[in-house]
Amino acid sequence: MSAATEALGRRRVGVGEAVTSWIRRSPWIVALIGLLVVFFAITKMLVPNYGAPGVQALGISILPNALAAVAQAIVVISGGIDLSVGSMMALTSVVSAVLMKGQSDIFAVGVVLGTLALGVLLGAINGALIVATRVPDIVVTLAMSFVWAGVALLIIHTPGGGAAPWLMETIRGPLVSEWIPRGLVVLAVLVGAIWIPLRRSNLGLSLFAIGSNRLAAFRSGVPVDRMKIVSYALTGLFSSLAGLALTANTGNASPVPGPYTLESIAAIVLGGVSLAGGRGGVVGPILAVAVLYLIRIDLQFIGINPNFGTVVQGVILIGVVMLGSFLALRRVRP
Amino acid sequence: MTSVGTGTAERNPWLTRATWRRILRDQPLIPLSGLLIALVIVLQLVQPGIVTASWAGVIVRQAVPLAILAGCQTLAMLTGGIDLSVGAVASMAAFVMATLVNGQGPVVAVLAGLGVALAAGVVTGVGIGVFKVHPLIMTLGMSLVVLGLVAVYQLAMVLSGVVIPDPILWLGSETSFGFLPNSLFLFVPLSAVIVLGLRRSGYGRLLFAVGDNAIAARLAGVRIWQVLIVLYTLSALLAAIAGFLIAGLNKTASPALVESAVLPSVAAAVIGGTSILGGRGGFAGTIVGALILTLLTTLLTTLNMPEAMRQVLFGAIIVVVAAAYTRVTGEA
Amino acid sequence: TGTASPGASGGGAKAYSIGFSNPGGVGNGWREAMLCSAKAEAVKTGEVTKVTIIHHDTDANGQLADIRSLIAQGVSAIIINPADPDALNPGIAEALAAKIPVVAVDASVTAPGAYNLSNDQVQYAYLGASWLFKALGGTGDVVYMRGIAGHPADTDRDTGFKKALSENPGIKVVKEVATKWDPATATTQINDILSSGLKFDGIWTSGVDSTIVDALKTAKHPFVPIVGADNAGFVNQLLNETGLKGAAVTNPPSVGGAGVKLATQILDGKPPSATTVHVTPELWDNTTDAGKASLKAAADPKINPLWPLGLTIKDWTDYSKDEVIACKGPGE
Amino acid sequence: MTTVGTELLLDARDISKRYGAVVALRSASLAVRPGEVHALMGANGAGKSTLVKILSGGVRADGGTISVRGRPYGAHSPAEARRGGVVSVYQEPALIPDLDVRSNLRLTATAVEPVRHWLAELGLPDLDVSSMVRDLPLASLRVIDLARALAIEPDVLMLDEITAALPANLTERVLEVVARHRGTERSIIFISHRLIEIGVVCDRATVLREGATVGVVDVGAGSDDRIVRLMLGEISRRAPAVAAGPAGAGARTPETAPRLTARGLSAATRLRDVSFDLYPGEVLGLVALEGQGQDELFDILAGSERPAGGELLVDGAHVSFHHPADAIRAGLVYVPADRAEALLMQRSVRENIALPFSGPVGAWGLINVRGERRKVDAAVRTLQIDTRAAAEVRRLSGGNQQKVTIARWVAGGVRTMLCFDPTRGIDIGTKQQIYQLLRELAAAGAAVLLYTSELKEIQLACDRAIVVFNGRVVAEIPALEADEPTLLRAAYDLKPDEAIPELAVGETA
Ligand SMILES: Nc1ncnc2c1ncn2[C@@H]1O[C@H](COP(=O)(O)OP(=O)(O)OP(=O)(O)O)[C@@H](O)[C@H]1O
Ligand SMILES: Nc1ncnc2c1ncn2[C@@H]1O[C@H](COP(=O)(O)OP(=O)(O)OP(=O)(O)O)[C@@H](O)[C@H]1O
Ligand SMILES: [Mg+2]
Ligand SMILES: [Mg+2]
Repeated sequence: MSAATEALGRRRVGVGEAVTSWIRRSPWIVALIGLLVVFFAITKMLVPNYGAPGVQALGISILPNALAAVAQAIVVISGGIDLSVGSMMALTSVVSAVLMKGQSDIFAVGVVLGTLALGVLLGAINGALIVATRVPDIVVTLAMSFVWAGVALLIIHTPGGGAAPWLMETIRGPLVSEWIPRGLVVLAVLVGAIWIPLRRSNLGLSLFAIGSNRLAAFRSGVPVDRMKIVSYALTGLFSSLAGLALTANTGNASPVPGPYTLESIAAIVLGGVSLAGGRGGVVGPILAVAVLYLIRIDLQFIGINPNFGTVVQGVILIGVVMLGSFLALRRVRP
Repeated sequence: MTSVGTGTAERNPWLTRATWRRILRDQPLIPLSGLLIALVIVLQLVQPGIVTASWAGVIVRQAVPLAILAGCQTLAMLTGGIDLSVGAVASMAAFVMATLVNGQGPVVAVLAGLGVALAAGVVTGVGIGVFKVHPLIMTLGMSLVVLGLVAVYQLAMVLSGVVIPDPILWLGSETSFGFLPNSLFLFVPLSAVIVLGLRRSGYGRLLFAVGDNAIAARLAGVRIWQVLIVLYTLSALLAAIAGFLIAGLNKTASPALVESAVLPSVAAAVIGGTSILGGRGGFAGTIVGALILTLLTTLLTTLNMPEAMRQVLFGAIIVVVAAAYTRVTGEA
Repeated sequence: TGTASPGASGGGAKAYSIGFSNPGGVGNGWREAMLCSAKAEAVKTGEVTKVTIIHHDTDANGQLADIRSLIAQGVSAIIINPADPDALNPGIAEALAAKIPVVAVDASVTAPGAYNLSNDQVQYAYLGASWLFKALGGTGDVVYMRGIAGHPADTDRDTGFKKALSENPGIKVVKEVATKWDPATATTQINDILSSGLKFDGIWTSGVDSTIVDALKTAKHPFVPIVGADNAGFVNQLLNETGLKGAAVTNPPSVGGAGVKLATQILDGKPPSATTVHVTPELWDNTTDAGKASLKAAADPKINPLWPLGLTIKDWTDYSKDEVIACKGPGE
Repeated sequence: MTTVGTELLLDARDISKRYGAVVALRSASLAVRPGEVHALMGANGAGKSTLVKILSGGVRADGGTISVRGRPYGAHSPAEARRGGVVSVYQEPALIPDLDVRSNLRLTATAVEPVRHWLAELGLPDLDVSSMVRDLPLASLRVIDLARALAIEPDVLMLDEITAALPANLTERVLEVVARHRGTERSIIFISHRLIEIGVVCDRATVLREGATVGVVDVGAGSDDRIVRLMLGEISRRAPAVAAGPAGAGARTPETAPRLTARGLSAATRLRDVSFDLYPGEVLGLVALEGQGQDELFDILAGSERPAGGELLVDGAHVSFHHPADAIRAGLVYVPADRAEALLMQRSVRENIALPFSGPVGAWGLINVRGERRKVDAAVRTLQIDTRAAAEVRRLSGGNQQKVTIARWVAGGVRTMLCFDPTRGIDIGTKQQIYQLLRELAAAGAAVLLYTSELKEIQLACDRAIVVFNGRVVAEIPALEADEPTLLRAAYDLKPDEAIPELAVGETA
């Protein structure tokens, strides 16, 4: 009894302590924020008048990639991987753009909701196939990436469709201050409204559980197969959000998938999500997307031979992960 | 009381479905060859008269480089890894080789092609083995590095010409006796070495061991970093050989020539029964997997499918094949 | 802000900085040549102090990000090879609002205020297809090898091809494939077509040409009339392969340099009267003397066979061929 | 002391289960009365764990009937079984490594306070529920698993070798808590290979042999013997009685040089200063409570970790290991307790045994198949490994798996063997074989270091024992004097006349 009260007493901590404990528990995110600051400083050094417009460009530019990274993070945390994120983005973007073209604003709202439902459905199909066939995730989603891209191409052969003006306005330009890009606000709202409550719910715990140890999760009473499908459905949902971001950003849709799948994997790994499942979050991957973006534009600003730029990006991808595993090793051995 | 199920205890254990499954799992070639034959039959039905010796030669000639690249994936997948850099490395080896023939002669050119692949493989292996970078990330990063470097190299070599030496043309695109692709003269011994090596060499054993349980392998005295460095170096060299064959087949080389074969090489290894999770698989199945994929592509071309439907069917068929295979063998 | 843009600084001498966004084809000869041409022309104008090139494989959305980052960098003018005719409009509008002129090369954009300087891709396909259909005497079976399904240039070319097709009712497309502008994919496809025994009388290819001719040779299939692009390897074949009838349609990568010239003219306050400048494709066939003369004039056996030959455009580029091959921009 | 109802709480009849060609259960029956602690006994591979998994919904049976409180019962998942009042603590922890303890409890809808209560009862009052599961030692996980199960207050609680991985002090607490359930409304099914535990807490025992129930025994005086005979069937007569006394005792003469010398070894955490000599021809026992630095010591000796300080000598020469391969080259081979750390589960017995042969780069070429088969077969014979399911080690029972981990080193010839609790969760017959083997190795000149969590084993297998407490060697005791009370006192670093704390706690609780 006394032990219990003592434990309760120990749990009562101040805000400052909570922050320090969060920093201690999330060194990776702290490091990413540090990197972000460093690259901002470098950018500012390279282009002295880099400022609010640059930040706005960042906000809108990283939105689709960040949503794709969130999509990938969710499924990887749950012990899977989804190589069809880019194709689902193309398909949902195409569907939304084709349906929205020339329609009223109200109709466009319906299209947006319908597109999200489509994303959930696509993801759920991926998940159900994995559960039903017992074929490894990476194989099923690789194959499905062809299927979804093919369906997008069946719908339109060439870039087309349109986006409702309000949708385009939602992610473009500043909000309140010229330093706050709407794109980032939208991202924060989406993640805040979907991921954070989810993560705190039993559903979220179950997702982490099946990613961490399937057998233990099953024995703890988690409906493992159902959760797997849910995790893919959530990935589909965020992929469709990313697809909508493409539509909103460009005002139309292309049936050819962009490079989002592999970039999302790079981002989640840099963002501290373990490819083995069970560990990580979505904030790290989003920060990683921003860091990768800044690295890319810094390379452009330096005026490096663009082909060397490709080399440098590869080196950075490897280097940051290497640094991460090095830090992780140091952390294990105090 | 409720009955939980019906017993099968009294049946002869040698004839149960489980026994069949085990046989099929241990001998993945049986169901895979069945599938291959089924595809050939379908093709013959779709387009009567297509199946001839020379046709088979064309299929095999196309499948051989894919099988070699899928061999890279097989080796990596046995250890629980993957090698997404095979496309970039194969293209690099072939391109470096082809641009050096005019100045340095074919022998130096081929050695240089192998040399740059070897260097890339060692770097990849060190990254994965020593610095413990996840293979997916390491090989993805390496393919960016390699592609960028080759693009830079290309600009310096615009005037050097691209020449594929005759022996490589002979291997890559010519046939003997009217139908037998010459690439088999390289491929048959090569695959014999790989198949035998996986079963009968200490190193082959270690690939399975590392993929099955790296901790156990370490405790048994295996220096895993050595195994991985050699693995990714071998993979790069195999990729270079595939790159040469593809250059021979296309009679040209370019910095991204082999990129389109990367995802099919993963698919071929998977269809061939190698577990992407490590510890189980083999090269014989991979060869059949590469043949199956090649046939599938041919079938879709033959059916005159529009690109969109081709993609849908390609993906759907991979899922169906992998699922059927899993169902038949009872293993993921 | 009070600081002038880099383009306007530097007192009396003009010191423009030009941004160039190219969203694809790392390692692809045509794309690399286009960028080299832009650099070489930038040097020649004497007004450009810096060319910032963004060159990576991405989509329209990614190119939009590139355009925005060029705006943030404060370049004097932006040249784009657009991934999409409409999708970049928001970014172009932002650039124009920031008083940065935008020139689209190779394909066109629909944004009002942007300049388009491009090869007429509809005309490109129409010219070649018409020649082919005429060479076949107005009747026959044709293999149609496209580029990337969904790519704007491919779409335009399809329009031109279909237009020629509608004018030649005797022509039938017996096989349509998407080569993805990838030689390896195209080789596989033509081999599948050849081995399936399909009968055809002519081939129209969207720029992947020399490997197709090589595949016909390897399969010992008699040559059929073939249309390709002005790639070094194909032009050589047209001149040297006995029995090969064909035509190369020009698709000059030097639109890159032309774009730079146009941009400096705009910055100098001397914009052209129309915002759309078409570079008219030429057709060089090896069945007429005029065509042969053009082929001979263009041919350069030293150049990498997958590289295009149209390295200069009369009136639009001022550099020499050697300068574009050296690929040096201002200050390099 | 025990009030046992007449109506059955759980009644399982003729349960059968087959995994491929392996028959795990042929015809197992188990009848549990309310308020009893019912032992489920059987040799390794007899099917105990399988039966538990079936009863708790983790695995589907092929045939048979189950009823709970007279009502038909058939759970399809552990969650469903839990709702039906049947909960199991499995042999492996069922906790999610990447969640903290609190989240794990939330996942199973278990309130934190009762779990805290049970944790305190079970000897872990200070456990922080916000610690990550992956950071906790195995013993704590077992206890948390148990506390969680107790907090659910199930009708039937099944404990599959709950004590196997626990140190003596925690075992004591667990047994005490289990014993408290006797005569209540609830029942416990208790699996352990330690007969002494059965004698202390169980009312009745059901014995399985080769997947079938071969008898039900009322626990009491003389029941041990019956259980063992039922368990082992024919084999029991073959099992040699090593207990007669260490065969190798005194084999070491003073002038022999030590094979292995540790001087002042320390590791960053719990290991502070350990020195000892290990001589050829002896089995040296190492005794310690949980977490006294023994894990770190073995990791260092096996070349798995680098020491923070101290030195290590093999045959009088200084050595420094950077990798297990270095230790192996110096003749130090390591048998870990956790077979998941030692075995290639999807590979054959042969490949598992031959694995160390392929390690060095020089051995990466073609394998001498015949030579390898000779060595492997000899090792399989020495250890009497049941090779019916030899194609994949994961199909072997735990005991046979453990033998494979030892056979690996026997096949290559042993100079120095480091065994970390090699008999954890192994049945008596197999244990005897392992003791016998260690003795034979020593007799042939090998040096063996044996850490064991079962104090009884010291006298059965060792020549002498050292006791480690708080990262230091606190006592050296010859085997003849190393009875359990002596060892336990030493393990707590107590004077010979002080009382052992657990026993005191056990009495007051
Ligand atoms: N998943 C499985 N696949 C194949 N065989 C299995 C599987 N699980 C158990 N077996 C086999 O079933 C038999 C019974 O195993 P079980 O684990 O129930 O034994 P046990 O009585 O718990 O033994 P131990 O005392 O070693 O824990 C063994 O022969 C084992 O090899
Ligand atoms: N570090 C660990 N992490 C997780 N589980 C562990 C760890 N160490 C031991 N275990 C598990 O604790 C259990 C106790 O060991 P035990 O020897 O009883 O296992 P077993 O493999 O089930 O053998 P068997 O059932 O045949 O007796 C084992 O199942 C073992 O896998
Ligand atoms: Mg068991
Ligand atoms: Mg056991």
